[in-house]
Amino acid sequence: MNFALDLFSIAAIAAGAFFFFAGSVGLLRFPDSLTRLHALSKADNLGLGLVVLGLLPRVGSLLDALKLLAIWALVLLSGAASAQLIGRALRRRGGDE
Amino acid sequence: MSGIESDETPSRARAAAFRAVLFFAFWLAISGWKATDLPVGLAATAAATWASLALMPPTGARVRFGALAALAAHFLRGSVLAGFDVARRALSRDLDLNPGFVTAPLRLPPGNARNAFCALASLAPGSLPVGIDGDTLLLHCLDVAQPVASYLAAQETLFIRALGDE
Amino acid sequence: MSVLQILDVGLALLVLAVAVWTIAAREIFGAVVAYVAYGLLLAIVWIRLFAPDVALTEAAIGSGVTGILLVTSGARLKSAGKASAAAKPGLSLHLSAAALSLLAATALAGVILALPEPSPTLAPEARQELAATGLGNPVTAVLIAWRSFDTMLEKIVLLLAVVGVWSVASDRFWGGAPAPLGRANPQGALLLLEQTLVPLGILVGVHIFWVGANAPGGAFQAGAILAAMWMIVMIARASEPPRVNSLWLRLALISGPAVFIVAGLAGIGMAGNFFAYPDGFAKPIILFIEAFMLLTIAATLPVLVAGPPRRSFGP
Amino acid sequence: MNDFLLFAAGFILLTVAAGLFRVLRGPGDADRMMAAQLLGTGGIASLLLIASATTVAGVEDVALGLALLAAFASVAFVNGVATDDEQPQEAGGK
Repeated sequence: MNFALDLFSIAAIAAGAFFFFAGSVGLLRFPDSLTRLHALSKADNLGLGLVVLGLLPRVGSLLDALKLLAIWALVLLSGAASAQLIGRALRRRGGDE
Repeated sequence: MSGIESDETPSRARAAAFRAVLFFAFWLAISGWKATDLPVGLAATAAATWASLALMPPTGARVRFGALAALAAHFLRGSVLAGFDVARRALSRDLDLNPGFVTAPLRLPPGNARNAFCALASLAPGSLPVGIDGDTLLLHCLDVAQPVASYLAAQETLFIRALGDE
Repeated sequence: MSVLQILDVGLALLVLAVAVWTIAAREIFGAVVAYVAYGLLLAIVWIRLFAPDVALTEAAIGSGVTGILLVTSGARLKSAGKASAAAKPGLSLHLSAAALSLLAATALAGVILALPEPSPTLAPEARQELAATGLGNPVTAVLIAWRSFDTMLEKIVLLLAVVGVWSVASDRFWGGAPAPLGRANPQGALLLLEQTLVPLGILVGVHIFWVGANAPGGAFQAGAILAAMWMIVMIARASEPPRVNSLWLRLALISGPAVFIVAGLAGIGMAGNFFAYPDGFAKPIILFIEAFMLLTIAATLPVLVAGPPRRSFGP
Repeated sequence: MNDFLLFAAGFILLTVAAGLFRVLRGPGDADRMMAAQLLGTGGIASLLLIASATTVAGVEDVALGLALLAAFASVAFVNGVATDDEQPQEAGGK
């Protein structure tokens, strides 16, 4: 059982790390600011979500698990809001560069 | 601090109770359960509920939990797809980008519900809301050929079903 | 080398790189953002140094108040910079700045190299006496029980900073309110953030304050979080910066140090010494003082960010 | 297991750092703003991983504080930019 849970943690955290990696590659390769904003807001939030998912089996209690989920939810909210704020500022300046 | 008692209506009281339960659950999540902490937790919940009612007066919209679960499932699936979408494009040899702007009509009237929907939409695959003109949402897309507008229309239907008409 | 050591070295190199970037960046905004990023990284470093209290302060101050203060100043400097760019510093100024920096760096290096080995510490004594305060967090005990004078004077420094900011107001605006923090017609995403984040921030702030007695946390960190929440409300224009002659504001600003001083004086009568707490009552008194410190910090930081009064009374 | 968690934390920090220096270069201020957002998310992830591998009390609260204030730099940025070149909010479409 423990072994299965560890395996689950490893899989989820590795997947999360992969999305952070992909998001950074997107930041490095995407041609303009708005497309880079996509890379930042989509990939990293999913990456953090998977890392949190992977850490869930390792916490002591249900409330500790909820705390991790609350942290993820706050990051999602902040990420969604900042992506819109930055995206709008970019568009106001006439877009790409 | 004033004003809550004076215009007490059933819907306002219900909204206050509903939010208080949510905030207390959040308190338990971040602070854990300890009997000695209960008074502090309740006081913090009261302060948070007061702030919430002051900043976002209740509109009488009702939450339908079944539809909310459907919305959450749709949203989570969309977020995962969005992550895969970005990852695939970033790691593909030729980037596979066809960026541009797309407009989508909004059915939700201006207000809190629309703002919340736009936040959900910013985590949808391939599209990012960058502005609103009247009742039209302006989206930036990684690939303008993707069916972004129909995806968002489906999400908006779920959203309206979950949070009720206002 | 273990994975942890590699991580630590990597983290240190990253912090150094961002620090160098902050100094070397040509654009104001690049430097400001790098500095905010530097603060975030430092929070992780403090966790690795087993100092979660400091990490919490760095997280709360660095990404909240300092972020807003620096980003706003950066934007203002940028618009002002076009006018002042003509006045380039001469060679002598460059040389003297370099000489002064070198002197400061040498002095710091000298002090660090001259530290006694092992370094003197009171930590074991502090931990031993912790039970007497009824607290579980030695950092809070040090701040409020054993170095209470320092902590009180820090709050007075904050108060002096407010006086300093207010004193640059022009006479005709005295007693009025600072300019609004946010622009008119806040956009939807900002409103959503304000409506959902602020109640949750209040819960987080109270939690951090309350756990501060026994675990990492405390009035300063919690005050910074509540201050950030008040600022976001003002940026979203749900409330405006208060007038500087508002009685409530002034009471909130002085309540922390005032309660602290009164408690200190009461200590003379009840426990025989200034800032002594009577046996068995230390914890409730400390929490009482901390609650008012929380209020003072939560009020002071936004007032500092809002700046001097720029609008007169109005009708 | 702990080594894996630390390795993942280091890997995330490394990739985030690569992206960080990309967006810090600009060219626009909005790009630089993304740097704070990027490090916020990646920093929280590595913090939680480190916390799970080494036992330090209160790390979750640090992550909670960072998550709560993650959008603050963006808010200040949009706001600060707006106070300079006071443009009307809905300045037409593209």
